[in-house]
Amino acid sequence: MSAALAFDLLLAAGLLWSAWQSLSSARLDRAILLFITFGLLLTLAWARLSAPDIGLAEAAIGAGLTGALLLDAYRALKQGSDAQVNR
Amino acid sequence: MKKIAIQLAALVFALVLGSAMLDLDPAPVDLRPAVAAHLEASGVAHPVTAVLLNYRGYDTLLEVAVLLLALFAILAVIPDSQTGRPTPAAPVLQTLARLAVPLMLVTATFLLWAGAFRPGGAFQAGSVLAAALVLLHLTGLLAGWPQPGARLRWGLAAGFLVFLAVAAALLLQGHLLQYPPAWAGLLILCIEFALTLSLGLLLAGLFLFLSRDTEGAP
Amino acid sequence: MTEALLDPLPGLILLPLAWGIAAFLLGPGRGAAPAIVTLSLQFLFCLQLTHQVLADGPATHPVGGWGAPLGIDLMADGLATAMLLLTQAVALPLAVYARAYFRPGAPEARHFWPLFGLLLAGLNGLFLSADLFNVYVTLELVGLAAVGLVAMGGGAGQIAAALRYLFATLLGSGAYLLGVALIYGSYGSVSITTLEPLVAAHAPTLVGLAGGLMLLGLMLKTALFPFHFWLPPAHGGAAAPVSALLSALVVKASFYLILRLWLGPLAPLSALHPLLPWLPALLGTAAIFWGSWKAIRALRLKMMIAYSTVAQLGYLFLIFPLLGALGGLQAGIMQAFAHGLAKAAMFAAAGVLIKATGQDTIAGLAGAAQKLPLTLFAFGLAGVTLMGLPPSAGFLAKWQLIEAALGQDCWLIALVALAGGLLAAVYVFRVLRQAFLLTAPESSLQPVPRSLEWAAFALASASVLLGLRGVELMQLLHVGWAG
Amino acid sequence: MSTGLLFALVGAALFPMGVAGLLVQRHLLRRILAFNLMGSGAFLILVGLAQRQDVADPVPQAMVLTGIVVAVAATALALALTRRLYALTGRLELPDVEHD
Repeated sequence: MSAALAFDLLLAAGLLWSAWQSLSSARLDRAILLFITFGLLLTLAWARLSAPDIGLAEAAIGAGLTGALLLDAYRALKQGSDAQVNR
Repeated sequence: MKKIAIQLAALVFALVLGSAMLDLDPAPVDLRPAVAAHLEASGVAHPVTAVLLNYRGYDTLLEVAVLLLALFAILAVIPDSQTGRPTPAAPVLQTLARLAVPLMLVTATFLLWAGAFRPGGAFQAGSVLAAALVLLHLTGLLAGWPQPGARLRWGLAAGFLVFLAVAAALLLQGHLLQYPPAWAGLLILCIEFALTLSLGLLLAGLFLFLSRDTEGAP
Repeated sequence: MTEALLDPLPGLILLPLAWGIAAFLLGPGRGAAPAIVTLSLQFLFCLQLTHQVLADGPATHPVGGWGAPLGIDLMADGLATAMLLLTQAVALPLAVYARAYFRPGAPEARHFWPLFGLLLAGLNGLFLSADLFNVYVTLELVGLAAVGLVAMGGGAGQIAAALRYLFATLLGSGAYLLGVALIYGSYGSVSITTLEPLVAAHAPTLVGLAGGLMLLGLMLKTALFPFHFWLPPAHGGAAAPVSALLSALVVKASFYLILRLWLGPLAPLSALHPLLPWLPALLGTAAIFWGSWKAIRALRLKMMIAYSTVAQLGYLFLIFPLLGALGGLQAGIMQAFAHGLAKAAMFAAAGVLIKATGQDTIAGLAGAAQKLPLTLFAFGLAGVTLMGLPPSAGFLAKWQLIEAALGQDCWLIALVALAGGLLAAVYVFRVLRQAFLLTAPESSLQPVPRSLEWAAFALASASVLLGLRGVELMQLLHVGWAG
Repeated sequence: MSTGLLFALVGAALFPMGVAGLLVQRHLLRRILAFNLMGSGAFLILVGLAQRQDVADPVPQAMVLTGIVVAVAATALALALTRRLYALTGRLELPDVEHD
């Protein structure tokens, strides 16, 4: 097994793991952070797919802006009531 | 019960989809030679930018419209009466942000210029610009935006307007968005420049308009 | 030089984009006048296109001059032209209506005109596109515009309805996008014209999956039973001009795409099994009965009209087993016209009634006919079309459907069509009976701008009069018919 | 197995995962997360499947760039609506469909 294939497999496993965790995590803030992690791993995947343009956009927009929007919404909603937001 | 059924269905679907992907013949159409063959006439040397702004530029025109549209919808939903300056960050962070923003402007300019012949372009540059604005907001140096005044509205729409105007003007020559090869490079650069500015404002706007809507629950 | 500027294909996309943006630049609540002027121009473009298509056959416009499969083609055959005609014919009176409906400076209408403009650009672009990925972008344009229009009312119910609608529409376009991805992977192209012979020559399992995903996603967007759950709160809860636009046009866009795929690139797949076309027909039948039942039982006027939309969309799917002959398609498009015009009229009339009576229940309409005879007349005319009574377009659609069904020995479909008409009569008469009650307890009706009433009336009479001029529409559908 | 095909398979797992999340979850922010995962799955399939011989194809790459921007627009709109709903009702779930 070549090093490249091993890296790809590891990356694939990391993508699936972070996606699964971000869907099933009990805490919402952790779910959002895992989603951002997922986005960063996805950036690597785009690099492996020789798509640096998408990698740049994914890092900036997919992980960055979307993550920031989600975190900001989480923060704003949390000001209301902690119990309900974090379910 | 319903939950388990949905998850089971999703699993089965994933397996069916994956196995169907494994036995697939090579595609009968290959656009790569065509993309390469017309690269000279497209006005840019980077194939992805050529597809994005020339071969399938019409998609991109509508995509910017989708972004504007989302912004209109957000503006239609948020209330007017809110003041949204976040609590200022620590002075150290503010200084760091003041230092970072010019660097980010340089990066954006580089990405915009690079798009013509290597990875980069208006979307990446615009998102860096947006990130700079968001950073200023998060460190308390820039307030959230209210309903936009005329100047901001023009700024938000400028990229789309230039794109639309070029598309319509080229209609006189023959077809929608049909760049004459001699002018293609210059026209695309103009569009990308205006798009970068507007995309920066638009993407930042998604954040800055929203961040005003922080009133607590009743 | 000027000839190119008058090419209706790009014109129909550029014009609404331009007035939508212009409305945004003019500022909140502004932009009605440029919208109405440009919409009239769009309507003229459509008429010109109709003449052109009838005379010279399908029109194409290669965007960027590249031509498919490298570039994106715009294409207008009879079917696309018919849908464009319907869109402009409904949008123009509704623009006049909306201008009078929203008070100047009304907070809920600040961004109506920009959203309206981009919605129309999306619709026109969708009907004209011959490229599956480009269709995806137009689908999102239409979907997000529709969600924004529902949400702009700002009430809690409207926001919840908009969110439900948003999730449904995103799920639908997500499934569609995955289908496009699989198709591109299988064939290396997303151009409809390029794909047609390729799919006919060889269709691996993956393409079957892709087709299923795209159709399923689009059915969700069309609110076909049992995917209709999102439609009544969205259409019933939005402002009246918005409800009219959504019911008359937006759900028809995804239906058009289903037809376009079914008759075009997916035709080899839909012919694989003789029972396949019966599946949409079965769901359509269920939609007719369920939607009518809910409409008959509805307490609120706009909810009743929204459930009637669920039912009327069912007819559109009855045609799938009949698409072996042109008659089936003609029946479906005639129904799309009849329902589009009548439903726009009905929602417009409902808007007048709600404004006048200050509430939205059917029970509260007692005595309204004496004060607002024109509006009730419009409502009744639209009802005539929905029931399918002569000489309306609804009658022509049902007639065509029954003729096509009996011609192909599908008498079940004919029975369903007849039963649906009877059920429509029940819910329409429920409203009319209440409105014509002579016991008007209090005469505290608010005054309503006359232009609202006339716009509703114009749409309603168009839905009836089209029945007399249906032949031209039928002829148009000959152009580009492959079967 | 080629890199392209591998990541297309990852996409084939991500897409149904996202759809299931969108259908099963009640919390609005979680549903928005799930929608983004679903989109990422579709994007990976679009590029990965087209590049299953591991030769870069700029056409699907440009399409994905378009798709990412559309996805962020939809996400922002969904978040705006969610925040508005929360401000108005204090709820972060959609009410059950009322049968009016």
